[in-house]
Parts: sequence; C-alpha cells; structure tokens
Amino acid sequence: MGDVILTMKGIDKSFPGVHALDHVDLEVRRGEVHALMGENGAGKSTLMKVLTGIYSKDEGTITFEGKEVEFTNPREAQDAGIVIVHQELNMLGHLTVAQNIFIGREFMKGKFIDDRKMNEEARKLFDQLGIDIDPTETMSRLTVGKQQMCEIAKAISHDAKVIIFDEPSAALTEAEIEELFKIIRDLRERQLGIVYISHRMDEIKVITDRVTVMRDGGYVGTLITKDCTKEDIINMMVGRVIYEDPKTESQVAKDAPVVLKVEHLNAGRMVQDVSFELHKGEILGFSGLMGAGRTETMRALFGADPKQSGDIYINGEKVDIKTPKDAVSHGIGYLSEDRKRFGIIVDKTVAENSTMASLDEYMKGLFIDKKKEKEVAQKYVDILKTKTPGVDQLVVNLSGGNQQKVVIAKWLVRNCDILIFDEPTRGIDVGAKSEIYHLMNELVAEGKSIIMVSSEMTEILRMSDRIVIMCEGRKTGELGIEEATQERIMHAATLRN
Amino acid sequence: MTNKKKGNAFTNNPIVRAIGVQKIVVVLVLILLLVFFSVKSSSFWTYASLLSIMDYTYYLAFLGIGVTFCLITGGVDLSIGTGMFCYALAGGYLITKLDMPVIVGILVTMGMGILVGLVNGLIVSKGGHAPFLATLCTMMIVRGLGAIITGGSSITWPIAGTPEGWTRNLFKFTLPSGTKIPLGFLWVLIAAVVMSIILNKTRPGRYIIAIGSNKEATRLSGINVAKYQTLAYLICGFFTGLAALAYSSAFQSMTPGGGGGVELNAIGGAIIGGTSMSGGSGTIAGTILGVFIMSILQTGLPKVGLQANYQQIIIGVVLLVAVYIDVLKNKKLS
Amino acid sequence: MDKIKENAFVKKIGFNSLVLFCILILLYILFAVLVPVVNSDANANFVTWAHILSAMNYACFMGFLSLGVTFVIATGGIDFSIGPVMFCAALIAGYQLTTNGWPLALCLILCILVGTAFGVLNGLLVTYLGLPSFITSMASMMIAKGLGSVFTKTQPVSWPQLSDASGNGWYRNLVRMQVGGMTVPTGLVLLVIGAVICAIILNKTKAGRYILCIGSNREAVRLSGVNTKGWETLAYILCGTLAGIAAIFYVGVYTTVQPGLGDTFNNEAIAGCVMGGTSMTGGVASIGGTLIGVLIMALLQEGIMTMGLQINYQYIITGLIVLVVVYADLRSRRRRN
Amino acid sequence: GGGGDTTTTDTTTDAAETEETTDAAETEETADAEATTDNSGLHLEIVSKGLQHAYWQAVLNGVNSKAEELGVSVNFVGPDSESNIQQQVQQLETALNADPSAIGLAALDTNSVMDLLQTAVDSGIPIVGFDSGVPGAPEGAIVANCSTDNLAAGGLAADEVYALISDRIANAEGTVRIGVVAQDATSESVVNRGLGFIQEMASLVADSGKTVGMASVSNERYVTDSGVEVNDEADVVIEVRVPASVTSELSAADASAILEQEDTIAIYGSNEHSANGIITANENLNKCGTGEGQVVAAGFDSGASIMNAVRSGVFAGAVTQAPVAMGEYLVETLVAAANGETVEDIDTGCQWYTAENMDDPEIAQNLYE
Ligand SMILES: Nc1ncnc2c1ncn2[C@@H]1O[C@H](COP(=O)(O)OP(=O)(O)OP(=O)(O)O)[C@@H](O)[C@H]1O
Ligand SMILES: Nc1ncnc2c1ncn2[C@@H]1O[C@H](COP(=O)(O)OP(=O)(O)OP(=O)(O)O)[C@@H](O)[C@H]1O
Ligand SMILES: [Mg+2]
Ligand SMILES: [Mg+2]
Repeated sequence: MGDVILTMKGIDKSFPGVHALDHVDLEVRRGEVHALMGENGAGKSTLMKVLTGIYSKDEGTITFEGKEVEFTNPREAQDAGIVIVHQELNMLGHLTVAQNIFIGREFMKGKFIDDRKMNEEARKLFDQLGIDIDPTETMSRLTVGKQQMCEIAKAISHDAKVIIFDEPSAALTEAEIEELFKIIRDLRERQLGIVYISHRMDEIKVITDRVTVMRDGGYVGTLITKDCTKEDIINMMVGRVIYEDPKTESQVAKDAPVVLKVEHLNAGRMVQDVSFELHKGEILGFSGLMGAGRTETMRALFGADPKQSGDIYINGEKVDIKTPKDAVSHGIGYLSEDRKRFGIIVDKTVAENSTMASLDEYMKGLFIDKKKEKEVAQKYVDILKTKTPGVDQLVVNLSGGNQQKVVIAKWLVRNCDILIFDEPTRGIDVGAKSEIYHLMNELVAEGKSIIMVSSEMTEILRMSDRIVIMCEGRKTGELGIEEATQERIMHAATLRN
Repeated sequence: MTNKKKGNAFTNNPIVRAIGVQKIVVVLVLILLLVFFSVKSSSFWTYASLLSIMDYTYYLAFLGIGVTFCLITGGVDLSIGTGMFCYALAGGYLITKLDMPVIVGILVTMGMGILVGLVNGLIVSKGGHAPFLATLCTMMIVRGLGAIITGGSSITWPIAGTPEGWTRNLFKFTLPSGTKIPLGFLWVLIAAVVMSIILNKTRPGRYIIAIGSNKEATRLSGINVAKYQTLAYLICGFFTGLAALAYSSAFQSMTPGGGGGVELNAIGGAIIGGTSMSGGSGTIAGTILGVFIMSILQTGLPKVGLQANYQQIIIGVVLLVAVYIDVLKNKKLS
Repeated sequence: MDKIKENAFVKKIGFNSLVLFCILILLYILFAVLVPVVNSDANANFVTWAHILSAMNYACFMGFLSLGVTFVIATGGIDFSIGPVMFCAALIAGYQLTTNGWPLALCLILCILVGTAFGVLNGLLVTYLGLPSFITSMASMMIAKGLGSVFTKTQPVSWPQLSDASGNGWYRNLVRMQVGGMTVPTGLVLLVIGAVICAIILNKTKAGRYILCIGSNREAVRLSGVNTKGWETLAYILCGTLAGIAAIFYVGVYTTVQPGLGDTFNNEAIAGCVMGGTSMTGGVASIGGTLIGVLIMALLQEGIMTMGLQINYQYIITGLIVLVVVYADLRSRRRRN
Repeated sequence: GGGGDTTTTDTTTDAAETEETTDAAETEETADAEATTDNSGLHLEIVSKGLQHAYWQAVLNGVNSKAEELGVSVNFVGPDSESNIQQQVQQLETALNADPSAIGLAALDTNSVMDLLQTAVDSGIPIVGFDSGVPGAPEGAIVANCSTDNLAAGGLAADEVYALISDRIANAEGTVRIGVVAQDATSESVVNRGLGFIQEMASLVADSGKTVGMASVSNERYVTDSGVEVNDEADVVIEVRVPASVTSELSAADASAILEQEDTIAIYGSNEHSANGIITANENLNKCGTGEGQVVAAGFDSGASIMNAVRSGVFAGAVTQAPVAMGEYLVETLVAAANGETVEDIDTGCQWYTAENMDDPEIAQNLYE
C-alpha cells in the first residue's frame, strides 16, 4: 500500500427531502483496494458520483494527488484519472463494444474515426484482461454480465489512477467474478487506487485491503480488512438500528390453508418450471442473487408479463391470470421493486395513488367520490404513519420510504389478501425500513399472506417463515426458517446446472 | 420452429447482417413496385419518366437525409416541409421581385434553412422543449413567415433559358443537344455518401447516434449532448435549405403556406428505410431507399390511372405498415 | 407571487390558467387600442359585439377540436388527424344529407360517428399494435383526407342554409341564433357546456383519472390492475368524437367543406391545448386552459384580420406564444425540483 | 349545383354580349366625374381568393392605382390558400364589421357566405362580385359583377386548340386524347374554365362527326358536370386530372401522366398553377409544341413561366384575363355603388395570346410576370 492518492473530507450532499451524505470522509491509497460498504441507500453511490463530478457537493473538499480538485462533469474526472464503473449499466445499445469503450475519445485518422484501430485496441484490452468478447459486436446483443465486463474494460482503458467499481459483481457469474478479481489484483500491482463497492461480505474479505463503512449517509469508520471479522463490519453497518426481532421459527399454524399455489410456471428464459405454495398468514421469502429471476416470476404470476405455461390456484381454485387486472380481481397486490417506474404515479396526489387499484369502490354514480377517497387515503396515512402534509400532497414530494407506504396503502385499500413485496425496503432509510417490517408482521397477523422478494440476506432471515431460493430462473431450494442459514441459502442460490 | 431457425440462419448470415434485413426488404419492395408499375403503365420505363421520378427524389432525399439525423437523436423535425417552401419563397422573392443576384437568393435560402435548424436545435437542446412541440411551433412560424415575406404571393424561380435560369441546370443539366442529364442525382449521391461518412465515421455522427441510444450515458461519457443535439437539427436545417433549392429547380413555383405534409413523406421515407422512431439507429442509405419508394409511389400511382384520393390512402397505409415493422423490430430487440 | 399561488381560489382554477386569462384580457385591450391606430379606416373599432361574434365562429369548432386532443395529449400521445377527420365527417354526413336526402338528425349523428370511428381506429392502432401515435395519426390523416374525397367524388359539400326549404337549416342555430333581433353566440354557450363536461370527465370520473394517470406512468397504472389499453383507447375515441362534434360547428358557420383539406387545423388545435397548460409528455391537462388557449387564438385571428394584416401573423404569434408559455412552465417546474 | 351555376354565368354572358366593352368605358367616365366629387370618406373592403398567384397581384395593382386616383381607402385581403373557405368567411365577416362603404368579393364558395350576404343587404352595404364573382348568390345580394366569364374563357381555349388539332382528329386512325390539368374540383372558377373547355371541345368534335368521351380515370366532378359520357374507346377522349393537393409537384405528376400517353395530342392547364405543372412535366418529356407529332398545349393566365412557354412555342397559346383592368373596374364600381348609383355587370373579358400577338399593346397590358 502506497501513499494517499485521494482524500474526501466532510462531503455533504442533500437531495430534496433526503440528506444523502452527511459529512462523509474517505481516504484511498495507491495500490490498495478500498471497500466501501453500507446498506442500501447508505449513500455509497452518491459519494462516488460526487467524486466523479456527476453530482455537485454541497460542502467538503476533495484532494487528489495532493491538489484540491472540483470536477464539474465526469469528463474532467476522467481526464484527471478518476473513472467509475457505474452500478446501473451505462451502455449505448446501438453501438458496438469498441465504440462504447472509446466513446468520447475515439481514435482518429485525420477527421475520421478509426474504427479499425479502436477494434484492435479493444481486442488488445480484452486479451490483456483475459475476456472473450468480440469488439465489433453490437452492445445490446451481449449478456448483462458481458456488458458489465465491457464497462470495466472501458474504465480500465482510461489511463486511470483511481478506479471505482460500484457493485460490479452483482450481475456476474462466479467465473466472471474470478476474472474480475484477477484484473483488480493486477491493477493493484500497478499501484492504482481502487474503490470497491459491494454487499457481498465474502468478496470483501477476499479482495479488499481496507473497508470504509457508511450508514444513513454518514461516515462510520474505516477498518483494515485482515484485522477484522465479518461481524465487526456488519455491526458497523447496522449499528444501533433496531429491526423487528428476527424470526427463529415459523409463526404460521401447521394447518394454515394454502391460499396460493403455483405449479410449473414458465415465462421466458428467466422463469423455468417454478412451483411453490403460500399459506395463510405466512411471509414467504424469495431469496437469490440478482438476476435469479425472482422478479420475473412475480411479474408472470401477477400477469404483468406473459407466461408460457403453469397453473395458479387461489384458495384451491384454479384461476386464469392473463393481465394484472385479473390478478387484482383475485385479490393479489404487487409492490414492484422499481417504485418510481412501476409503483407510484409521481405527479399525482397521495389520495389518487391510494385508490388507484380500487377506484370502483370510490364512485358516486359516474363520478369519483373525492371526499370518500380522501377519507380512506387519510385512514391509511394514519395507519401506516406516512409522513405527508396531507393526502392532497403530490407523491413526488415524499421521501422514498413514504412513497413506498403509499404503494402499500394502494393494496391495503384494495383489501388484497395476497401481497407480493418485491424488494420492499430498497432505497428506503433505516427508520422507515423497520416500520415496514413491523407493518408486514401486522398484516400477516391479520390473516393476509405475503411473498417477499429480497436480496438482503438479513431481511430474508429476519422476516420469512419459509424461504424459496432461486437461481437462473429455477427454484433451487426451499427452507423453513428453522433450518435456514446464510450458508445454506447461498449454497442454493449458486446452484447452477 | 424450423421456420424460425431458417429465419435466424438468414438473419445471421454475415452478408445479410452487414446490409441489414430491413434494407433488403426495402430493395425487394422497390423492385416489386418497379415491376408493378412497368407492367401497369407502358410509359413507366422511359428516360423522361426516370427524369420525373428524379425530380421528386431530389428534394425528398435531401429532406430525408436531414431528418434522419433528427430521428437518430430520438427527435423529429416537423418544420421541414413548410420550411422548405418558406426558404424557397424567400430566396425566390429576392431574385425575382427584388432583382437581386441569383447567388444571393441561393445563399438566403440556405441561410434561412440553417438558421431555423439552429433555432430548432437550441429550443430542443437548451430550452428543453420536446422536439415534436418545438418543431411544430417553428412549423407554424415559418408557414407565416414565408407568406409575409412574399406578401402572400406565390413565387416562381427564374425559368430555364433566362440568364438567371442557370439554377435549374444545377439539378437537371440540359446539354446543347437538348438532352437532359439528371445531375441532381449526383448531388444526392454525394450528399448521401458524405453524410453517411459523417454519421458513421466522424465524432459528431458517432455522438448523434449515442445521444439517441442513451442520452444520459452519453452525457456521463463527458460528451456535450446539447451541442451535438443542436448539430443534428442544424444539419437537418441545412438539408432543408438544399431541398428548397432542389424543389425550386424541379418545380419552379411554390405558394406560401404550402409544404405541409411533405415532411411526412420524408419522415415516412426515413422510417421505411429502417430509421427508428425511438432513436439510436438509422442509415442514410436506408433513407434514400425509403425516399425512392415514396417518390415512386407518388409518380407511379397517377400513371396507373389511380385517382388522387386513393393515392393518399395507399401512402397512409404504407406508412402504417412501415412503422409497424419498426415496432415489431424493436420488440424483438428488447 | 407565491402568496397568490397559494390562494385557495387561484389553486382551484390553476395559476397557469389565470395567467393565460390575463393574457387574453391584455390581448383584447391591445387590439382595442391598436386597431383604430393601425387600420386605414378611420372609424375602425374593435370593441363591438360583432367582432366577438365573429371570433366565436372560429373558437367554436377549434374549441371542440382542441378539447378532444387534450384527452389524447393527456395520455402522452398525439393526434394529428383531427382536422382532416373533422372535414371527413362533415363531408360524409353532408353528402348523405344533400345527395341522399337522409334526415338532418341522422346526419348530425353520422357526423359524430365518423369522428368516433377514426378515434377508434387511432386508439386501437396505438394501444393494441403499439404504434407511435404521431405516425399513426399522420397516416390516418391521409386516410381521412382520401376517404372524404372518395366518398364525395372530390366535390365540396354544402350543408343547407338556415332558410333552406327543407327546413334542414336549423342546425346552424347551434352556432348563432337570432333572439329578438339580437344575435346570441349559442356556439360559445355550447362550447362552454362542452368544456364543462370535458372538465368533469377529466377531473371527476374514472375515465379522466385513468387517462391522466396513464399519461404520468402507464406501467404503474397497468400494474394496479387497470385495463390501460381500454382507457387509453377511450381517450382517442373521445378525441375523435369531439372532432365529429367540431364538424357540426364548422358547417354551422361555414356550411361548405372541401375534400382533401383540414390539416392546418391540427396544429392550431394542438397549439391551443398546449398553450393552455396541457403537457406534451402527458399526465397534466387543463380543460379550462385549453378553452382559454383557443379563445386567445380566436382573438388573435380576429384582431389581426381587423388590423388588415395577413392572417399569417396569427401562425407566427401563436407559435411564439406556445414556445414561451411552455418554456415558462418548464422553467418553473425545473425550479421546483 | 352545376346547373344553377351555369344559368348565373349565362346571364353574365348575356350582359357582356349586350354591353360589350363600351360599358366599361362609360363606367370609367362616371367614376372620373365622381372623382371630382368627394370620395375621401369612403372605405372599401375587398376580399379576394388569395394573393398567391401573379394574377391576384395584378388585380391588387389595379385596385391600388385606382383607389389612389379616386382617393378612397381600400383594405384588400384574401385567405392564405384558394381552398381555405374558413378564413375567407372570417375575412368577409371582419370586413362587414368594419362597416365599409362597399365590399368587393370573389367568393371561394357562395354557400358559406350566404348569411353574410344577407347581413350586408340588411345593413345596406353594397357588395360587388369580381373575378369569378359570387355565383348563385340570391337575387339582389350582389349589386354588380366585375368578372371573367370562366365558361366562355375555357371555351375560347377549346376553340383555339381545336383549330390546331382538327386535322389530326380528322385523320386519326384510333383514339386521340386531349388532357386537362385542373388545380382542383372545388373552386367554381377553376371548374368552370375546365368545363367550358371540355364542353366546347366536345361539341366541336361532335360537330365534326367524330365521337367524344371522357377517360374513365377523369375526375368525377368534371365528368358529371360536363355532361360528356365516359368512353375510353371514343375517337376523342378527354382526360381530366386533379391532384390530391395543390402543390406543384403533384400537378406536374398529373401532367406527366397525360403527356406520356402515346395518343395525347393536346393538353390544357386551366389556371396558372396547372399550366406551370404542364411546363414542368414537359421539361422532362419535351413533347409540347405545335410541330408534327407534338402535343398542342394551352395554358391560362400569365406569369413568367407561362409567358416564356408561349413565347418559345412550348405552349400554342394561353388565355389571359384582364386582371389590372378588373381591379380598376372593381374600385370604380364599388365607389359608384357606395355613392348609391346603380351599377351594372362588367365582363372584364379574356383574350387568347400567342407568341405572335403577345407584344400587341392591347394584349401586353394584360400580361404580367
Ligand atoms: N438523484 C437523486 N435524487 C434524490 N434522492 C437521491 C438521488 N440519488 C440518490 N438519492 C437518495 O440518496 C440516498 C443514497 O443513495 P445511494 O444511491 O447513494 O445509496 P447506495 O448506498 O449506493 O445504495 P445501494 O446499495 O442501494 O446502491 C438514498 O436515500 C437515495 O434515495
Ligand atoms: N443472461 C441474461 N441476458 C439478458 N438479461 C438478463 C440475463 N440475466 C439476467 N438478465 C436480466 O437481469 C434482470 C434481473 O433479473 P430479475 O429481476 O428477475 O432478478 P431478481 O432475482 O429479481 O433479482 P433482482 O431483483 O435483485 O434484480 C432481469 O431484468 C433480466 O432480464
Ligand atoms: Mg448504489
Ligand atoms: Mg428483482
């Protein structure tokens, strides 16, 4: 580990309604892999975006190679030698791999772009990294994993001094992760500073030298990886947060009736022959790595995407679900993992969002009974403790957690008996998180049944009565909460065939 | 199943992939149309007929090339049809009514095209207006402008044979023997090649495609998105100016307030040629082919004795089919 | 400024509509002052009942067109066929009335139905085939033009005069009526009633709620178990139907319709709607705004004509007003975020 | 309403026949006499069909010069296209609202202005029709017309063209074709110029003992209103084409379609726009001219390209109206009407011009670029 190359001090950043970064510090040295850890929404990505000039900071200083810097756009950061592999893919689907890698700094032959040279250079780069991708292939034709590798190759191809990997492993296979680590070690040899963001504890132990932990937008501390245990890191990440008591045994009565039975569900490549049962009053956890096909399963079940085959039984009766409308009329509610895109209607009010799924009951003849609508919306604002000035407030003005509560309210207003919660706490702050957990427990106590898809192991282990594990579109395991451990879940989640 | 596999074998053939499935289909349709018209109309395959098809193709091709750039950025330019008339009116007005040198008229025509293109680009990229709305407004503005400049009068560009009539030779060169050479085809060809190169081989072209493919990612790559977006509209404006020259050379006269609807033929041609309405992909060669289909329909349908009203219905349906193919293609991609 | 915006009354009406209304009044005052100055005729006077009546001719049919397209734009789509559809409806129904002697009432219904049919066509193509509304409606515009021509054998159709012997002329009272020597702009009254009904549909019924929400976030609405395709199609149908109604008001003033025309009205109708605060990206729509937007354009047309200027100034000014109003809206929204 | 229109135009023809041009001269004198009296308070509104064509600009010139001479104020307006009825009605209504001394009107469509004509009668504002006038207007609504008899003008073109092709028709083995390119099938004046040509041509051919018919692809309105049967096998086939919209390129396409047919011997463009279309088409085809085997072409109105076509022999000739004089007569008649005098119809006349006679002062005054 060499000298300090990058220091961020007292970085502060607010979005409307969210204090995303609260005086955060970070120090990176040459030749180290520095892990940045923290729960979802802790502010890791935001910190990196501030560093690379995508967001402007409100306060604080950034020192790079001994000089204070302030990047106003990503290009400046790149030119200075700081590049980032984004968490969300940033590809130009219509262009080729090589064109993507060299976008913004094309090789030129006079006035013209020298695509041949770019292809050669890209091929060299891939050879050097040991990746097998054709540089002339169109980007959108690659798999997600390969696209991610291209992003990484692109970052490396800059003459970078600091490279930031924001959850690079999420979409990669084991083999690809191995390749990635080889590359990272190689870069470390070359005395680059590397920031590595990941939620996977095992990777942290394997690849990183130091760990900086963030919590709720704040800086918690920095540890030397080899001197600490997983538990130390977890403690720092979770801190004082009081979650619901973890479940040690199923709360569901042995003879609880099956409210939902799915048999041999097939939908596209990502859902293959999935079968499971959901009991009354049960929280059924769906675990797996990203891209395991859980969301696709739920969407197919809900009728949001077409399915090829499979039978669905509700309360023992076979039902035909072709559209979300069918699902809703059978009492199923779906809380999507992407709230902004599929959940809320941002520029409509809390009241309007709350009755979206059950408008029929809030009609007076031909007209919407706005008084009754507001009453019911207010009722659920009170029950869910949604923080909003009123039910006339536009949802766009609420914070993430409260937006999530509005979506939950939508399904409660509809009085759904079966609720599918896909990543219910994604991007939600810690306080709201525990409230939602609390709420879920109350709901099942009232006799509703919940399917909870979650990528957070702790969440799965704390909330579920039973756990279904998926990998590559197949169900690869099912565990009662009594027998479930992180290791057993991980084992099933990586059971590829 | 076997069918599907065959299709894949066909679409995966390297030659097919290099040319593009859509372009092959378009060429086939083009050939079909040509065969149909030559069977139905004895006069279709004559040199004169070719000349008149060319007259239609020039201005549509220029408009098509220009608007392809806007479409590739994920935008559109609705002002091109009306604009083409407006600029030609203004230029012609200077030449014929104010007796200015022809070159001044040409420069003004081109200049107005470029200027309106620039304004469109700025309104879209800096003003943040939806391209559709912005160019709808400029369409209304140039419509009024053309009429106001000329005092509402139609304009006839200098006619062939007069000293100022040399502009007409720019696109259709008359040899001393009286034979006419479709010179404009050469210009269209050159423009197509040059713009193809710009689109595929230079940075501006690359960035214009990138913007249409993923605007945010392009911005994150440190590219000045506003600049290249504006450039796309500027190019479109430039070609609208060229189209105005081509139109006045081929058809001499234009009435103020006209030109509405021409943009549809150009946009339609681009889409038939495989340019996507949603941006990110498109080729100049495809646009030229698509434009050919449009102009052959326009010149061929009257020759087979079809009443004007049916022609419109047919062109409307052709457009719908072309877009549907585009939609299906996009569905397959995702 | 913010205080005004927070005022309960202003909130109810909408700040933008209020600003727009002020523009309307200012424009009227402007013309009242300018007309005598600019016009070569010494006794030119803009502040007369006759001028208002005359402006209403245009406002009526344009108003219905604009109201209709507001629904489509609210879903995030666009309808470029309304003008030609209006003409097509008037041609087909008028042809049946004058050539085939159908009863007037039936023809009026036919007029509306032709509009509705195009609405259904557009709606189905857009929602079920997933075609972009822009090109779809452009294509159906061509089809409407062609169909109108084919149906009437490219001849113009003249609807009967008020004094027509057949007694078929009474429909013209829908636009203007003589009541005891006074001319009443019934068309304006009906337009306002139409606007109120549209406002109720948009703001008080399930259809309006879903149409607006689809414009905001189609997928979220679908995943709430709503038949989005159906409701979106309904927006196009409403638009077509209103274009059919607009046709009645068009012939109510101008009586004669020619085939192959009508596309210039599209731009004006869309401009009126967008000027009124309806967002091109969907989700936000204001019927009141649309109404005022159309009145502004009608006033512009009347004022410009009275000043003896070419009608083309109307296009230019309308285009500029739309750009400025929308830009101001974009700015204020950006600042809020 | 073809029948009705014909009767109206017939009466105008009668008036023209009986009064000849001397009437015009008389009106001029009275107007001149009036000029010495006070006209300065008079305000005239003139609603034309538009300003697009050189023809209208020439009318406007006539109007302006006469108005200046008489010291009256004139507001000359027109819709932005010859098919925009809506705008013209608004313009007429606005004109009425300005409470002028008199109104000049070239109606795009009579039906649509019927109410306004009544309003004018009620409020005592005299209306004078010009150009094609206000055909079919109710009795008393229009005090006078200063117009071209379009049917007669079309007929004139037919007479002249027939003179050039009668031999060819007589000697023809099979079918020969005469094409008509019309701007539209809606404007009364355009239609009448077409119909005048078709009917005159048909009767001339019929008189010569040959059969005549309309081509089946012809525009239906022209077929119906001309009263000539559809017959693709007749000795002489008349083919009328109307483009989908009024743009140069579509007119040229129609003209090409006619010229390209082997049996075409003559072609006629019934206004400036259509004649231009023929010229454009002929640039590619080189078929028009008066020589052996060439197509005899005739146009209507003047303007740079038509005059050039006539001069260079591409067109055998063209019909010109007298727009400048029309504008002048119009203002005079309006002033007279405003002053409460009785005014009479004036046929402003039309002439056939060819390369030979187009420099005659009598004709040259009616040619404009
Ligand atoms: N553009 C933005 N506007 C408003 N809020 C934002 C924006 N970007 C991030 N946030 C909020 O800032 C907080 C921190 O988000 P950030 O993406 O940095 O978290 P993270 O630690 O990267 O989480 P994850 O592990 O899920 O990627 C979250 O509450 C998020 O909702
Ligand atoms: N090989 C692949 N090729 C293309 N797309 C893929 C591939 N693997 C996964 N994806 C995409 O990745 C996304 C993740 O899948 P999905 O959402 O079903 O996983 P998940 O188990 O719900 O995980 P998470 O919710 O954590 O993302 C899907 O949208 C899927 O289309
Ligand atoms: Mg993140
Ligand atoms: Mg998921």
